[in-house]
Amino acid sequence: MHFVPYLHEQFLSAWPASVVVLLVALIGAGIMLAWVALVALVAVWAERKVSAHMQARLGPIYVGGFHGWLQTVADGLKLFLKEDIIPAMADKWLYIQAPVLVFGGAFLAYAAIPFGPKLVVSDLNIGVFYILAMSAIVAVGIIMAGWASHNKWSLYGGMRTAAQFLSYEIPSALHLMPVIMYAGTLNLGEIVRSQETGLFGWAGIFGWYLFRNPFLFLSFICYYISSLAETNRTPFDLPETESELVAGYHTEYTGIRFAFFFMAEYANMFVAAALSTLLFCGGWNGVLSRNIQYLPDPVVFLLKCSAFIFLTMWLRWTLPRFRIDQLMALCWKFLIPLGLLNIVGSALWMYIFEQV
Amino acid sequence: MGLLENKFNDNVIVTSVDAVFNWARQSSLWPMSFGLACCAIEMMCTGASRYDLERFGAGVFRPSPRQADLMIVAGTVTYKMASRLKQLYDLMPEPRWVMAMGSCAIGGGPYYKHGYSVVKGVDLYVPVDIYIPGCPPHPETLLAGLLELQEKVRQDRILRKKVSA
Amino acid sequence: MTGVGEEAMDVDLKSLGFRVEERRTLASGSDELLINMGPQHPSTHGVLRLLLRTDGEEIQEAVPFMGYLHRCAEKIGENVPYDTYTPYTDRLDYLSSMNNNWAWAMTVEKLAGIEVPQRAEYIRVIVAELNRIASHLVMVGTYGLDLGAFTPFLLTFREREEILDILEEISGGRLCYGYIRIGGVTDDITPTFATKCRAFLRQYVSKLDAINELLSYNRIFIRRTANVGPLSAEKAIACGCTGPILRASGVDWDLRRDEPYSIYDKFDWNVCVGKGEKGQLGDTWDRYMVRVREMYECVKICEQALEGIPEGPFRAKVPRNFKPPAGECYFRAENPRGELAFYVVSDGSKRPVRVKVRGPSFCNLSVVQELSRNMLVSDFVAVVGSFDLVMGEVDR
Amino acid sequence: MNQEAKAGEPKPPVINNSMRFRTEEAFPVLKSHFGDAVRSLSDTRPDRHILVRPGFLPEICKFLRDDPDWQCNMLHCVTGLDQAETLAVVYHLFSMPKRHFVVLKTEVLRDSPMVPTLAHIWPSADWLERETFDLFGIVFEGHPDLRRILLPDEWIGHPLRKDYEMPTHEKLRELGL
Repeated sequence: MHFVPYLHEQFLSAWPASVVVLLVALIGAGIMLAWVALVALVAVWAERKVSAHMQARLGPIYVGGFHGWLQTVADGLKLFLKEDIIPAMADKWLYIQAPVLVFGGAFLAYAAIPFGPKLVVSDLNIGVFYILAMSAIVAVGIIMAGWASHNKWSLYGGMRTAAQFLSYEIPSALHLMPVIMYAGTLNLGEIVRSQETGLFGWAGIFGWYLFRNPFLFLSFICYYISSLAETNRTPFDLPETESELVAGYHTEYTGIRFAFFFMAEYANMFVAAALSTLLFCGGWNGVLSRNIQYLPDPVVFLLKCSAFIFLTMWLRWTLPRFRIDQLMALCWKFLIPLGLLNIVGSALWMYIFEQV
Repeated sequence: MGLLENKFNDNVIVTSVDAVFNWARQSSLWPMSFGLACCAIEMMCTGASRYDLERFGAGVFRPSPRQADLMIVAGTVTYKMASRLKQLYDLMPEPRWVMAMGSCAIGGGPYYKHGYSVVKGVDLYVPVDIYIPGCPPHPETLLAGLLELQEKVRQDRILRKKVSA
Repeated sequence: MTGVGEEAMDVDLKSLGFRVEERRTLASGSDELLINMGPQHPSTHGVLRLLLRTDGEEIQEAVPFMGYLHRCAEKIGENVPYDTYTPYTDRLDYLSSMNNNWAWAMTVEKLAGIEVPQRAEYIRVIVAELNRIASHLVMVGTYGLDLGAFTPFLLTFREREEILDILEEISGGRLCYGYIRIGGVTDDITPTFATKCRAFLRQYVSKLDAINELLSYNRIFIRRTANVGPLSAEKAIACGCTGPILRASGVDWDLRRDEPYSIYDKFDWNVCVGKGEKGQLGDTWDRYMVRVREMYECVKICEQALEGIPEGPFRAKVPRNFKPPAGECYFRAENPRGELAFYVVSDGSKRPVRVKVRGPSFCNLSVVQELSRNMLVSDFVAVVGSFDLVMGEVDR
Repeated sequence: MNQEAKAGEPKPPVINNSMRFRTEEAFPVLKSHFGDAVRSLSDTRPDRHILVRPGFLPEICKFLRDDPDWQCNMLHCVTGLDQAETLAVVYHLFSMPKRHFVVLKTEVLRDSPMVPTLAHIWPSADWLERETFDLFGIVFEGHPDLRRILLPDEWIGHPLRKDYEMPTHEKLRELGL
């Protein structure tokens, strides 16, 4: 971070360096927290509107006037005002920590997501690795919630999560490998920059890793499928299946704690969409060359993310749900072998056609 | 709200805070997906495309009572079910509301006279806020009941002291 | 899970209504888990309660408990006059009220030897078949919901609303009609009824095709339902299963064709039988698909009946103070869920001595316990959903 | 309409209601096989029934199920009846291959209503008998699991008996309901 020493030297030279670092981190965290809340609010509202319009309904329409745009605000405020119940038999400590951990995991991942060339809280050189690691924390939180609730349905939800998350961590990492091989870095900003020009020096859409070679295209599809599973979205929403497990791991959670789970789900959805965008779809690079890109970088980036989020919602309101064994079979018999194939295939492709 | 609840005299600040809180509550009455009998089908119809409860923010049917604000008792309550219904009500967090939908839930309905196992009104077990007549009520009647309930929620006093009766 | 002693567990299980032997097998520290599914559970379709004994995700046994909606239909039958009982039959299987009304009306007509005018018979067939479509639509929709697909549910309900509009126009009710009365129907059809019906039926088939594309032939859906919970024909017959459940098991049996009542012998249509296309015969997909295909046949019957409505009275002359002769009578009719039968004993007074309702769902449900063995929880939800239970009829 | 009408088996005559009861024909057959166990044929209209002694019920039913002339493979319905001095159980047996019904009835004393179970002959008898036990208090001997099915376990009395009194709300609350 060049920003911190600059700030230190120019304005706050009287303060110790550690305080300045802390200050900057806190400001960044605050902005990101507001951003996560905003993303969740908008995404929940969008989900309800999208689903409604797919089902010949209107969805929220009255709250706040214009197409019910305040609906999620009202929901959030209401959940905040609800009675907070901790079941008598629950494991109190774990019960309280679980939503914090789930939300924390989702929130921490935002630190490494670049919204533009310089727009990033912490420009980590191991960004991809960091985000994968942080989203793994979510799984721990969900398992904790399932166990601590002292509810058998929750326990089922937690156990399903354990199986599902741990399995799908592998393909989602494996399918990112070809991209990392191409870019030669784990820094997300660098990866995006490496997509500015692609095959034969063509810019724009041809630079995106998605279109670099057939293996990467396959990787992208597989990664997208595993990211659906990692964010608990239909057809992989087994941990919280309404018709089987009542509400899954958050069956016993009320009010604000439930809101945290709810927000984490949508926050995660954004992280998954952002990763797809950054790694495969050129990040903030538009469909044309950067020289003639008139939209600001963050807008391009967010548009792409929105498209992915919309796709996720579309799938959710179209497909039925998998069974747990089919889910596992898809992961172990299909996605993981393909992931290994893609790594080898991409490596060969690079060696033969691009002489890397 | 615990400590602050019903502690303040009316003034501009608490009145507007109450207004905002009540607006949030009335705009987001999540019902529990709890159907008992025939009326449950009409409740589903109300949630479905044509009547669309979600327009009023009340379309999020939660399967778990822990996350529900509103219990729509849609159908006949029998003695075998009544204790379970009471338990479900107890599981719901405050503030919570109950709608008795249909004549069975209101007072036994057509089963009042000869129905030995039918509870003659769900209000014998849980407090009811809104009664919706009909056997079964038309979805529009349920919507009207929901709007009535929203009006009731809107007039709730959260931070302000209760008006002494 | 934590800190529950054996005694506490014993009390816990006793309150769940478990039998003593099984309580022992569980209390001795096995890995099995007892889970209560219902009476309030999103996928039990009403107030059915299932007690699951599971080992991990696998169900060892599922014991159904019912009676949470026991509304004393049989006691009421003994205490009200014959015609007054019609609205109570509405509320037995509240998704197919017309069919219930009809079965009751035919039972009493058989008992008293009343001849129903032809016009009434045609109207009855039309409204009953429309109601059958509406009932199957609910099944298709809620079944999608059970398997995690939410949109088909709303699409089917939208179609159902169209049918309800038509039925509301002639009967005044949306769900419980009380339209088919002893000797005929309460009121003649409205002048616009036939055109509205035709308009609906014309566009309905294509809508059904769309729902099929969205749900029935979805690959995930097929993988979730095919080969799940197959029910053999022998077991289905021995357990008294009827209707779509029986037909899905490959038994070519439909009362409307094999034991025709009313005017069903005049129409040209096919009985839909499960063939085990996607998996074993009698699996969940078959049970689901039999209903979907039946809807196409209902459209055929409706269209033919609409062509043939004769002029004439819509109700036979039934005295206001109706007293059938003493005797007893058993009658069954093909309802959307199976064979609904009424057994009536009369002593010549205006109230029956005994009314027995043989609900199809009640007998169909009795198979669930056997089917549930060694099944995943998700599969079990799929199986219970495919039985399309209406608790009003199971508990009566 | 009936494309796959089975060869060699005449389609039943098509009338307004084509349910076929062969109770009358069954009576002499059963009488000759079981003698005194089969008491009488009722003269009720429109359906008739055969009154049998409860002790012989399982044998008669087994005969009706297994005999090639009758093949009653489905127990369609079990009905309890309160006939003032006696309680009765009515069985509607249906044969899917032969397409006919046979109606049996058995009477037991009100004070000791004991009827042998048919659950081992037709599995469907299990729940139907439990229901009859619940609502009439008729005990089915040898039933694998005779518990209340519709009413809660705490319930007192059998509501479909004619002398049953409607319980009050307070009384039921005392039972813990």
